Amino acid sequence: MKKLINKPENYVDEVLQGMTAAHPETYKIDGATRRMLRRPTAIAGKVGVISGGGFGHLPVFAGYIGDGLLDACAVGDVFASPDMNPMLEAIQFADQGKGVLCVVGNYGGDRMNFDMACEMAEMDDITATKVIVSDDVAAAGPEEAEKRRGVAGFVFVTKIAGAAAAAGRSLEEVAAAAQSAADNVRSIGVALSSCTVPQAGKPTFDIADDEMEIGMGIHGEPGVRRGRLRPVDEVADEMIDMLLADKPVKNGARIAVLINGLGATPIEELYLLFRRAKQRFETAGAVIAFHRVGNFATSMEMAGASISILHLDDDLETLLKAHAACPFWRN
Amino acid sequence: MKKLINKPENYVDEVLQGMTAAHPETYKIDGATRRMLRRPTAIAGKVGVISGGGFGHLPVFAGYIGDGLLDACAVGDVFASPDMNPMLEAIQFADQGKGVLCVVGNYGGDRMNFDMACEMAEMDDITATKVIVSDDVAAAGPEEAEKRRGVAGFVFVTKIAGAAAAAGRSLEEVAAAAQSAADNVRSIGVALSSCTVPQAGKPTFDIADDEMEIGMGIHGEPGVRRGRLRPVDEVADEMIDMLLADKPVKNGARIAVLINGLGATPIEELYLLFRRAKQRFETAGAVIAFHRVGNFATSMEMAGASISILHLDDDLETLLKAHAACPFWRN
Amino acid sequence: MALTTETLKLAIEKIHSKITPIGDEMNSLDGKLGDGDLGVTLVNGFNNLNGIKDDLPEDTGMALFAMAKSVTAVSGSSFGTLLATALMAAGKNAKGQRAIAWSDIGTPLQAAQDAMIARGGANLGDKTMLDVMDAIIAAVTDIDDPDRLRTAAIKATIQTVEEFRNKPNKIGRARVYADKSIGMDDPGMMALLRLLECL
Amino acid sequence: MALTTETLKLAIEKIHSKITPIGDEMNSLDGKLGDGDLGVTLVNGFNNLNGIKDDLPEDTGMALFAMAKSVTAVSGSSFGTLLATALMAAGKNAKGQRAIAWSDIGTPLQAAQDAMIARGGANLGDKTMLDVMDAIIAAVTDIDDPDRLRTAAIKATIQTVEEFRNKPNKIGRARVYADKSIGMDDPGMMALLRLLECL
Ligand SMILES: Nc1ncnc2c1ncn2[C@@H]1O[C@H](COP(=O)(O)OP(=O)(O)O)[C@@H](O)[C@H]1O
Ligand SMILES: Nc1ncnc2c1ncn2[C@@H]1O[C@H](COP(=O)(O)OP(=O)(O)O)[C@@H](O)[C@H]1O
Ligand SMILES: [Mg+2]
Ligand SMILES: [Mg+2]
Ligand SMILES: [Mg+2]
Ligand SMILES: [Mg+2]
Repeated sequence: MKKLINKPENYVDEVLQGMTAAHPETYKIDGATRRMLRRPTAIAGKVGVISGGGFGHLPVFAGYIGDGLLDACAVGDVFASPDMNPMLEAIQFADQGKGVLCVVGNYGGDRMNFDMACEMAEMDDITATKVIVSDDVAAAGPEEAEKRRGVAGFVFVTKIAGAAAAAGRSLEEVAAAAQSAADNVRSIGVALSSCTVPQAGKPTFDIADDEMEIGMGIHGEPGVRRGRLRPVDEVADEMIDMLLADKPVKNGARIAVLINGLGATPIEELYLLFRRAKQRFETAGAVIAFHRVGNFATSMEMAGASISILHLDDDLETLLKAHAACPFWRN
Repeated sequence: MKKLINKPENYVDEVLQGMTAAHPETYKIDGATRRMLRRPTAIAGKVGVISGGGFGHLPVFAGYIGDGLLDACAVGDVFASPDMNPMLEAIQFADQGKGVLCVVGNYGGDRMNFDMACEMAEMDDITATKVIVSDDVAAAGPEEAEKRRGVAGFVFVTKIAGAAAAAGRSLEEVAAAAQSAADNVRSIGVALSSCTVPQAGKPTFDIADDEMEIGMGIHGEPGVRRGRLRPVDEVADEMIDMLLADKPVKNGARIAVLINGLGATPIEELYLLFRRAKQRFETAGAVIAFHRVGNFATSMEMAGASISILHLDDDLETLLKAHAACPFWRN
Repeated sequence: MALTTETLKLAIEKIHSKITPIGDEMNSLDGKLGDGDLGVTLVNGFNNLNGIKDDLPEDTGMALFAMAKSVTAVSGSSFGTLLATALMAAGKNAKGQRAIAWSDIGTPLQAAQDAMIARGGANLGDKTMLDVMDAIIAAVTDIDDPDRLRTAAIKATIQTVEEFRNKPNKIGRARVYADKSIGMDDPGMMALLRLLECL
Repeated sequence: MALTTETLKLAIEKIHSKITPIGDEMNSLDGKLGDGDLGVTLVNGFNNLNGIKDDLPEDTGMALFAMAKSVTAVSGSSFGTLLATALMAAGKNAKGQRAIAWSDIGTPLQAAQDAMIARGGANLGDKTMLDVMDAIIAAVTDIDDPDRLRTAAIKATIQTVEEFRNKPNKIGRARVYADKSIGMDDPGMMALLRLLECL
């Protein structure tokens, strides 16, 4: 295991300490088990937006606490759902009387715990609802879309939810906007190398020096095809074909594109992916109304990348472009 | 070689195409050999600030074109100096009658070519001067400080030079501010894995699975010590000891700190480095007046990180905090 | 004879005294198909329960509810979440009762089972602890002696484990390795067996 | 007899016709201690020179200057930069002359050498092509026959290569491998030898 870390059992907590030391104006550690991260002061008069999930995906999840983004976030161990208590604490912090939306990746543990937390919150007379992000087209066919994992599409859904809340919308409206984003986002990844869970100490999966796996999940879940690494244009084409087959773009359709590095992929290579993706989406007739290239949803030292496409309507586009600011995102 | 690229010989040009496709409002490809990157339109009435160097270090060098940063940049092949022609083109573009400052990393080829380019510019009646960044304390002792390589400290020097130019200062003043930054910045890196030059096709150096090399250069130049990988706090301590031994901090001294990932190191680990660095610098009596944590000067897929410290005075602090904006930097 | 807060306290004590070896066994079983944390979940969960067992309220429903709350601290894993869910549902079901007749034990168990199905989204037949629960509920209904109850539950559990051994896992982490899971016992099922054996 | 633009043109032609095998040899030599691009630099450099050789101005100084400009396209490598620097300095030195007497050739060569030292920051003795240049300048001074001149230059070059073989490189990429460089010929020195042999 080749990591710049101290004891594996302290990994998550020490990273959180580093984050708050670096960005005290943005993040504050809270909660009985110190696993709830939140903004320093709650913003009154708006719907709260929170999230939570396993660690090792920075900026996902907790990194997206910020203006026009999340108010608080529950932090689990590496690749493991937080328990429901920090989720409940996040809900309690974020609630300002207008209710709380939880943006949740489609993983069993995360879903179940957010369910429990929302139930518990109800006992405190807090209305908390959930929007599930399940954007990974590799994880299941369109007929089983609800079984898809949540991957980098989380970023778009969070951005939309945060902007809707910041705009003063009601919980119902915020949830509807976030749900619309979740319904209209699709992602697909490609992995070139494994990550290592600190407590496990060895790579999560093996992959040969000349292999890639299209559709692999951000924890190393099996993808749709493992094969020889090919030129980036061909890799991009295979990925984009899957995205467009799953939800085609009409001529003139406006889309947002996220080219996301999984953690160990040089930014140079992400620009090569964007270069091809732009050609392909535009050839398909789409207009890229918004795009980002960088590391937005990672798997520690996993090499690889993902492409996300969000099919926009006017409201989604407005919300996506609305002001937001955190150390990892700004518009 | 495990890279998401097309043909190695097209690597640099295609990445530049991706960058300009993603950020057309910031970057424009220009020059006879398409190896001069520049802002879309020159800014009249100020000193020009440019740079140039080998490729494979994004955002260094060309990524830092932006407001309050660089006006233009010459782009070489991977880890190879550009020839003098794109440098001259960058100077010619950036010159608005007030002269041009070239921020140059201390590598033989870069220095020599910028010398030639400045000489040539003089024939066009353009005054162009050079500031050399040589911040790597591992590369030579303090008595041979002029032999030190330029590494991540480049980012601070560029920021200072860009801010001084944006503030309307004269070439002499801009050069003096940049020189002051260069004189007061120190860096040290640690490498955990090698990068691969696309055209070479295999890793630049070998390093065992449990080894690290303190002080290794961003092209794989030998460092000061190769040894077993240790906990990040100990690695940070060894690096910071070297930085402080080279240029101690007085009690109450104000400093800027850059925790920089080399390309394949997860952001989580960079926060662990910052966590320790903050403790150490503050224990030494310094006040961290400015800091950044992220990938600012990379070596493609090299794993590892560097720590840079800039010893501030009032002017440097003001310039460092002045407005700047590019896809990789903003204040 | 009936289930009371005192019974719950005794059950926690008994399980807690044997949880360390059970934890080791479950970690390695879970490690074959999953992430190897089932034992950690059990150990931490019963450590927490042991810490609150002397403060359980006399209302059996409220006692179950308190147990649920203390188990939520291990709800980061599926088993922990489902255990908390089950305890909470059983608690709601039994609220207001100081004792539940052994012969009525099927009622809160069924409530727990329903809640776990609703929360976890698994179906019967997916090779999870739900299949064991289902067999237990069927086996214990109308028995009013705790020893016979225990024997019947263990027998039902063992039968279910054997019945499912050669079927594939259809949910949770193990689903990814559905083929590999054929011939292997489901860790969650085995965990329930070991817990029952403690009583 | 004297050096004219015509002489330069002929020299370019001769070298260009043999540059491919020289390039291969220099790539592999440079690859042992450096980045293996010296041959690429030479091939590209002389391709460029070959492309402009028919358009060289008659003023020898201006011709050298034009050659310098066309070589700057390979100035990304040290050898290319130094070659461009040398040609530029020699050009400045010879500016206004239609011919340079062979016996005066040492003057522009010295100007070139000085400029390379100033630009590259290396010292004599660092085991670079500068050491060869120095030997050549000393050897050719006052010889006014081009054949004898060529022979003297080659002889001086070979002697210098041999003299430095067992010394370490002290500058450039090879410095990093100073120890390894002992016993090996410096690629830049060898490149000058091969170029001279073409004439
Ligand atoms: N959705 C589910 N519904 C019912 N039981 C489940 C479900 N998911 C997992 N289980 C049970 O939990 C056991 C695994 O528990 P645990 O190791 O805590 O899960 P994980 O580490 O995957 O979160 C499985 O063997 C299975 O019996
Ligand atoms: N600073 C210098 N001064 C003089 N000669 C140098 C210098 N640096 C390199 N050389 C010469 O150039 C040769 C290497 O050329 P080249 O391969 O183009 O360099 P690089 O690839 O390292 O930029 C060396 O063998 C040496 O003779
Ligand atoms: Mg498990
Ligand atoms: Mg688990
Ligand atoms: Mg070379
Ligand atoms: Mg070179």
